[in-house]
Amino acid sequence: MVAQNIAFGVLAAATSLAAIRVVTTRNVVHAALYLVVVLASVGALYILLTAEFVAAVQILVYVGAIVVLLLFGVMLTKATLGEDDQLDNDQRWLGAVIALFLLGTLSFVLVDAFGDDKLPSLEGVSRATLEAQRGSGAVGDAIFSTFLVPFEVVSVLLLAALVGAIVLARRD
Amino acid sequence: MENFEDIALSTAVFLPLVGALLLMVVPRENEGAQKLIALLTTLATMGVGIYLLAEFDYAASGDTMQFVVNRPWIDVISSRYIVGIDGISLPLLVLSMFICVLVVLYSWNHFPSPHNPKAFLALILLLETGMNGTFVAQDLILFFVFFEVVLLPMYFMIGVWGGENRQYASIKFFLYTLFGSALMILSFLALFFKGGAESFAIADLAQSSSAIAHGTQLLIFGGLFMGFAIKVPMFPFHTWLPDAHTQAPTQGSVILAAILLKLGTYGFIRIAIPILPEAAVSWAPWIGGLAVVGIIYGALGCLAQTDLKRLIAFSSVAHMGFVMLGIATLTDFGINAAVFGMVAHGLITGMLFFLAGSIKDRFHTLELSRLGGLLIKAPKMGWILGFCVMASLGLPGLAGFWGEFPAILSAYNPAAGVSEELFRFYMVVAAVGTVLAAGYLLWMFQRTAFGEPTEEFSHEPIPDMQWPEYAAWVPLLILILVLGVYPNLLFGITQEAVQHVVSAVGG
Amino acid sequence: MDVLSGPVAGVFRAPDVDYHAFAPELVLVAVLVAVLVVDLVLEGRGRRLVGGLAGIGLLAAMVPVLTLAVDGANRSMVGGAYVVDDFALVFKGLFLIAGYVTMLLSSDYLADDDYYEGEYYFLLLSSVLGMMVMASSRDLISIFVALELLSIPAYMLAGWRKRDLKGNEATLKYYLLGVFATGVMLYGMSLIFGITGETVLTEIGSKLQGPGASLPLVSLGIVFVIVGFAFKISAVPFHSWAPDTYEGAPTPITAFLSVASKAGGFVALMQLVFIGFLGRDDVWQPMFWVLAALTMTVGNLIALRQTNIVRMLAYSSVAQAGYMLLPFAVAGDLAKGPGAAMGPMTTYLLIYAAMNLGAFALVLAVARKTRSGEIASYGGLFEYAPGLTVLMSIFVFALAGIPPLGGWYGKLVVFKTLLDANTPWAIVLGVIAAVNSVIALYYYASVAREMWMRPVPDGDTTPVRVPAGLTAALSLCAVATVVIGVYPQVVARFGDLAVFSLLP
Amino acid sequence: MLENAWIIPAITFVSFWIILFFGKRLPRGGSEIGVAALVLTFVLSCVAVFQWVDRPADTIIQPVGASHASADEGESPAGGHESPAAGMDEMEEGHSLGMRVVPAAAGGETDVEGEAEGHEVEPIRAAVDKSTTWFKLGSLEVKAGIHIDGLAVTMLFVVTLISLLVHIFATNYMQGDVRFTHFFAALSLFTTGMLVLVVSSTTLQMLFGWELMGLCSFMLIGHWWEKKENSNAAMKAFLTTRTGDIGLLVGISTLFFAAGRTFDIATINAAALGGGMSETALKVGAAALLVAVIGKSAQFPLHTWLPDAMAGPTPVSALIHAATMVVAGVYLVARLYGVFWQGFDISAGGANPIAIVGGVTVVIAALLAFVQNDIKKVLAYSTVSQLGYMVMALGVGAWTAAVFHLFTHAFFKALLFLGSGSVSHAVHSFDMRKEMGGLRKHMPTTFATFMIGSVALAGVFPFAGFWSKDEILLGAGKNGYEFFMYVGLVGAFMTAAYMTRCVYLTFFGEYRGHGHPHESPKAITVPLIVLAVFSVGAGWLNAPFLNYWFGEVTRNETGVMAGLSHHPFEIGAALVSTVVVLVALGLGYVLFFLDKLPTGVTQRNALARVGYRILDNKYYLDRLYTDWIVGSVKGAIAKAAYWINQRVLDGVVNAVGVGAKRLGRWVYDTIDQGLVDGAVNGAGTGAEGAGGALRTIQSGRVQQYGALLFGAATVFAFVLAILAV
Amino acid sequence: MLLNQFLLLGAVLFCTGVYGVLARRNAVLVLMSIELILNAVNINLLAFGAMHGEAAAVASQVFALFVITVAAAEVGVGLAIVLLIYRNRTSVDLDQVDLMRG
Repeated sequence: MVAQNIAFGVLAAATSLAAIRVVTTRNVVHAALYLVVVLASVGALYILLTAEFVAAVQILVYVGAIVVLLLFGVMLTKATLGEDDQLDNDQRWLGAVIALFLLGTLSFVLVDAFGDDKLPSLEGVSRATLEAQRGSGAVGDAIFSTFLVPFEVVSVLLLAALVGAIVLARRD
Repeated sequence: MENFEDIALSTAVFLPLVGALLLMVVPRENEGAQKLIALLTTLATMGVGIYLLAEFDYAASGDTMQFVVNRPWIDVISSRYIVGIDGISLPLLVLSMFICVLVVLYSWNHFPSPHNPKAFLALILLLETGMNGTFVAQDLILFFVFFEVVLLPMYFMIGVWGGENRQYASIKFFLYTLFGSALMILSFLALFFKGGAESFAIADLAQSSSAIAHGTQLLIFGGLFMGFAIKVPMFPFHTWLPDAHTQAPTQGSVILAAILLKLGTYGFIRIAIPILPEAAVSWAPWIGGLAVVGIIYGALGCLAQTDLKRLIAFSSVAHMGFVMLGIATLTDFGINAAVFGMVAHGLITGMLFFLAGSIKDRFHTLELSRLGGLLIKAPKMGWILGFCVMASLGLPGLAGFWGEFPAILSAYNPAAGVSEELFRFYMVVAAVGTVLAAGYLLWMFQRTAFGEPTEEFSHEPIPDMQWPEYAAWVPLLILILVLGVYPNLLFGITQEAVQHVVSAVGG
Repeated sequence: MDVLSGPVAGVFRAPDVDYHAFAPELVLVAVLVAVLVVDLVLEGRGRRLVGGLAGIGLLAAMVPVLTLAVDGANRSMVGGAYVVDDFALVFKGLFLIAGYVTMLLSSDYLADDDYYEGEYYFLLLSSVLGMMVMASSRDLISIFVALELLSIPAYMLAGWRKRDLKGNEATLKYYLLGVFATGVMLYGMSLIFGITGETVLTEIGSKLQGPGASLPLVSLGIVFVIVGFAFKISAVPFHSWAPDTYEGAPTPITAFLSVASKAGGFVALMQLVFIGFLGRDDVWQPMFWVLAALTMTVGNLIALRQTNIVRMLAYSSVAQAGYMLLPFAVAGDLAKGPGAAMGPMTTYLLIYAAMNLGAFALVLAVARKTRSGEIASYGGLFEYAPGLTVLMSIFVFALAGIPPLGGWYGKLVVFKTLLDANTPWAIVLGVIAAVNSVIALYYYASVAREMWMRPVPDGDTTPVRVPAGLTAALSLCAVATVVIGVYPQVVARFGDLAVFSLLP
Repeated sequence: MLENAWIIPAITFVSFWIILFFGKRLPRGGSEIGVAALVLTFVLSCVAVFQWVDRPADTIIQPVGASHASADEGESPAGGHESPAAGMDEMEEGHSLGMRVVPAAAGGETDVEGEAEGHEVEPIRAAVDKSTTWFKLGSLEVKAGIHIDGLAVTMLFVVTLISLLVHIFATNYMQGDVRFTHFFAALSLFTTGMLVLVVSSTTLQMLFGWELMGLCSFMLIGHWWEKKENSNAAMKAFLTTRTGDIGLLVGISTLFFAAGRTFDIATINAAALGGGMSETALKVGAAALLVAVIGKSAQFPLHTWLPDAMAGPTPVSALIHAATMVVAGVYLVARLYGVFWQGFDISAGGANPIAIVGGVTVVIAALLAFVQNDIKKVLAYSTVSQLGYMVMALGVGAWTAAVFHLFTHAFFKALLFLGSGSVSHAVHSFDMRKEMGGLRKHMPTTFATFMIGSVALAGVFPFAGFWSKDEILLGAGKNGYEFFMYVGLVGAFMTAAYMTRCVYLTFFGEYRGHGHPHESPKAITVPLIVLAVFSVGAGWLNAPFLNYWFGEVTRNETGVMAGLSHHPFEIGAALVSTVVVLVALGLGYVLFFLDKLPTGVTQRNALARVGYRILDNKYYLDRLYTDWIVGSVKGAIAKAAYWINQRVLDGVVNAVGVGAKRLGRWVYDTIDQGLVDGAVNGAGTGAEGAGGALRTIQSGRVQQYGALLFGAATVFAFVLAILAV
Repeated sequence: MLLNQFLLLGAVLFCTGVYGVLARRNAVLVLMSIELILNAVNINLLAFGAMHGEAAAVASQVFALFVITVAAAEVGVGLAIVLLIYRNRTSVDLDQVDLMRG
């Protein structure tokens, strides 16, 4: 229990700080690297939440694919690779105010709603049961039964995104 | 066709529409055919009107509609296609048909720039459908639809064939009236819901309206008032009128003055008062007050004008003030007078606008300061103008008198529950208004007809009356005189129905 | 038909699929794959073929919609997450027809300017597919995915004019704001899910009504979800993308966005609000009140100042969305229950589709000659294209709500709903709406004024050649607009049908 | 003929249309139609007169004063009139006064009560009433009909006769006029208007006739509308009288309701006299009608249109002044006398509004007549003054005298106007000072008849004016209105004086104009002679030696019910007035004939030279006259009066006109265009402005849109979350 | 572990992302910020899934997977659009993309 809490503390700190660096750093490439930290920490948090499969996908898709894609984007758009003072616009303060106000509101309602609610402890539950109940198998079953429609739809969605992105991004 | 009675009203409404569609397929170059189609259509519609006049049961009690047709239309909102006429609608319906015939006749060689007779005549026919429909509709939603149908053709008529400032005038007309009808439709809906009526039929709503709380009734009446008062137009909602009239082509002005303005007053008599009699009693002093303000105000406005057409337009504000005063008394006298006033104003002011149009055709201006000596240049037209001026200022023996005098008379003794003192004061003000009316009309007549023609026209040949003008005007002039001498022609038709309306108020 | 219930631990059982219920979507999927394949095989030689295929596909998908409608049974699948009922069918029909009209508008547009065609149709069909799915989706995940499917192809279609800077800008703005809105919506959905532990709307509905559900967190969740779709329907203040995107996007796509995509947003909102958040009118009613009032007013006021016809129509469609939101704002107070607000909204959407598509079709037709989107370029249209002028007048005045042209009935039923609610707030909203309809008239009429009353700006009065596809689209829309106006019963019926059968 | 008297106006009405449509094609421009129609109506009127005189005086009416206590026998006055047997659309004849009409045969004993009260109740001729339903207004059936009694018959006779003579006169006088035909058409219509007024049985019909005359006066005064002054005068006449018509409209409305929803004059009178009306309604009604009379009959202070109306052709002036238009007001009072009698409580004596209006008018107008140089204007002011007499007479309760004066005045005033027309026909001007003088030699017939007219107007025994004026003065004195008797005397004095001046300037002295004036042709002189005969003899009809025949014939129900008393001729009073008139004539003679007022005249004129010498010798007397009498009366008072008249009264009238225009302009500019329309346009501009302001939010920058999106979402969330707490 | 630990972290991440998309001028950085937002959503979903028992846990994971998938598609499309713009403007500065306004 304590270990989990310590892990959470470390990961949460890493996530928050890295996230803040993502939106404040003056170096585009650094931002991408901080993003990797965020995504990886979040993936680790998923494991804390017993969602190992999602954690794996997170690492694979996000860190493996999306960040790489973004880095390609950075390169292709010939962004300054070093420090760049032009990365922020002049409504920074407005953005900050909105973000802080939003954070305040969210924190308030979250605390109001859940207060000290604890996550149900899974200590006594066996690994196998957990796996059967909420493991990747269960998730897979659900996707191909209950969530069959969204799944099929997402396939079309990916195809469309692919086709469209090619048309838009290709040079002609 | 065995049972023409059943389809007579629908024919009267939709025949012009058919004519308009026919016009669409005639090639643009073939103007003769276009005119002929338009004329035949209006004549055929008028024929239906004559049939209605002949078959109408004048002795029937005022609470029954005649030639009723009741068919499903929009079930979802409990609105049905109900048409029917009584003694109040009949004269206005026939007037509308009649004026349309004359307008088409007059158009024969008077197409305003940019010409295009096809579109122009089609718009007139569309207008006729809307106007006829409004006068026969007995369902509020149907009424609303027809009430609005007239907007578009008139908008285009003013905007395309109008004078220099036509775009401003047309949009003003459009926006103003639309504002009124938006409030009006809200009130219709409120009537429906607050009273819990079974349908939008006027008869149903009249029965259910007593269930509405008095305060709410007042509010709903206020909405109806705004909707109709703008159309009338009553002071202070009148400012669209002078612009619209001044800029509209002659035919548009005639239709506007003769029929469109009547839609508002008709709405008061047909809808507002029978359905909400109690609220009408509470509102009457305000309506009456605005009416007499309108009478004086319209007259003062006329005195300030330098343009003949604008002057006539402002005179409408004053004349409709008399009509509204009559309605505000909520008595049988007053409402009879109002219906008479509506018809009379239609004939007389329509005629005045015809004249203004013909004068404009000849002199290319309506500036009073540049006119003069019409009696020398075109004596027949000049005397007809004089005749109309006299009719307009309410000379006994001509139609205008019967709209004015009984209205004044009725103001002496308004319906129960309405302040007598106040209305007697209104009566005096209205009587003063008759003098002002004489003032501005004679002044106008003096400036246009008397004296020598101004320098610029003194050597220019000005043709006198031409056949389309005779054809269009003589019937009007005769009617003005006949109705003036024997008002029973109209009172005889209206009184039963008016009695019924008044009975709702308890008078 | 008992379809699969929730996930069952252990043995996986392949779900029974009711193919009849899925038939419209399956047909579409087949067609869009076919389009892609044909385009690949023919390598751009069969442009017409591809377009024809797509159009036929849309019409073909209409067949199962009709058979389902005739069948009439409500088909509820996967635990209520996917439902085919009259509501869904009415909107599927609408999406298919709107898609078909867009197709008609597109064919000559694409051919004229040499854009990618096969991919265009493919994306368009994908988007329509997303909408079809949306109409039946009754759980959060399906709604989310359907929303993405209808949006993402639309993002890209908006930028189809690749070399055009405005086109780039259109797609960028649409995309970014769309993603922002999605983020907000997803956050909201996560909260809703967190409170109820459910994704199916009916379950959410019953849980949110229970005791202890009046948490601020619930309000926040509902607000965030609604914001996501308020973006989609371009309600003020989430409308800001719409004018810019509409202006920069290819005009057929603009028509599609303003009609089909907006309808998709409304469909989702109706499902969420009237099933999922049914008991929480304390939250959404005030929100919709403000949204509706703002949307109408701001849309109309800014539209007054537009000089570009497409931009003006964009603001006009913002304002129209405001009228459509009105029933939401009073739904909780209706005597017959909140569901009674759906009929008017559906009715309005159907009418709006006809007249707005018509207006954009006309813009396309005129732009073929004038090559301009400025309202001033419509000057004197009546002189050389009287037929188009009459049609455009029909469309703009229908949008303005002048009887006997379609739009009036939509406004009427919406007003009727307001008065039915019979609360002071409803009346105030009614008055705001009434005033707005007058303001709106001004800019609609100014288009008519330009066409009828102004001279031709460049003096060029050669007639406008209108290709067959466009003619078909125009006639379709015009006939629908007029017929609906004269005999509103035709759409009123659909409005009545489109009410969830499972409403309490 | 009595029952069918409606034919008389109908004939002239038809004649109007015939002349209007076919007149130009007829050989004599339609004048023959007009004259023929008038001959016919005149003959019919004469028949009516004979039939009326022949009608047995067999109806006994009880004076109200006698039966006041028993007046409330139950029925309302209206109910009494509308007998249930009344055929809906058929002509019906009936004695209209319902309950108070008691046939002599059956009611022999009813006059016992009356005699007990000291009133003589003599049988009178029953009025002929016929009516038909005109139209139905709601629940009310409005009748149109004729009410023929002595008053109406008298007027029929006067109107048709004068009109006939005017027509004949005009055939010559107007020859060669551009609008000869129009002129005759208008004359016909004008006559129609007056005849309608005369025969009508309801106030509504009277309004018709009344307004019809207004219209015709407009057309005729503005006959030569090419000149702006003429059309201005026409407008002024129409508008001023129409201002008075406010009163008529209000009065008719008031009486309509007060008498129980009826326009019927007999019923209204009966109701007024029988106490069937509220006192307030009566007072308001009477006051309102008085306003109408002031306008129409050119009473002070609305008299200023009448002199301007001289812009019309002279025959029209004759018609307007003698038999139509202006006397319509007097006729109205006489017709609705019950209302005035009760409303102003005339029987009480002292003073009342009608008498005051009449009295003031008598004096003011007479003063003004002094300073006119236009012969027609002298006559016009004289008419105003004489109308004042009549109104005053009605005000003091001398009903018969008023009607009688109306009767006699018609002849001599028509005579004078036609005479002036004859003169102007000769000299082509109306300016007495510049273009006339000494015409008695050139135009003997005109001179002779004009002289007769003048003395008749001045009230010299035994000419017509003497008798009627005498009756008025007598009535005023006897009915408790002594003050007005003196007013009348003053008026008589001045009348005689200004007429002397007028006659002198026109016919005496030397001719000052151009050309050679000569006597007018027969068509002009014959009417003059006919009128002269009447001017001499008409007054005898109510003289003691004919047993007050006129009074007996014209007596009607209203008069009897009101209990009007008739005062027999008194030689003393007659002497007083005669002396006054003679003094005035003498003074006038001295002033105008002997003084060399028009300088230069004295040098050429022998008579004037003699007078001059005499006056020269009596220098102080001369000074007295010139400085005091002339200086004060003519110079100061009359001038002041004239100044006031032109500047104040006429100024007010004109200022009202100008002011109304200015007000109109101001209202239009400021309120209509500025405020009302401004508000409308302002709303438009405001909307556009708001639209413009809102556009700035649409900055084009995607991240600002994003800020809006997130910001709005947050605000919504915050507010609604707070609400849920 | 408290539920709110995760939720508040999610909230922080979400707000950081919001700040990022509003304040960053470079389009690619905006896309990165969007990922922060979507990750916040996923944290929420999985935390709630852990809260509500097994059915919800599965649903939450499925939901999160779909979000990740869609996020990938979105980033792909987003980058295509950014490239498109870059090609026409040689800049990915969002402040400059303001041809259309008002």
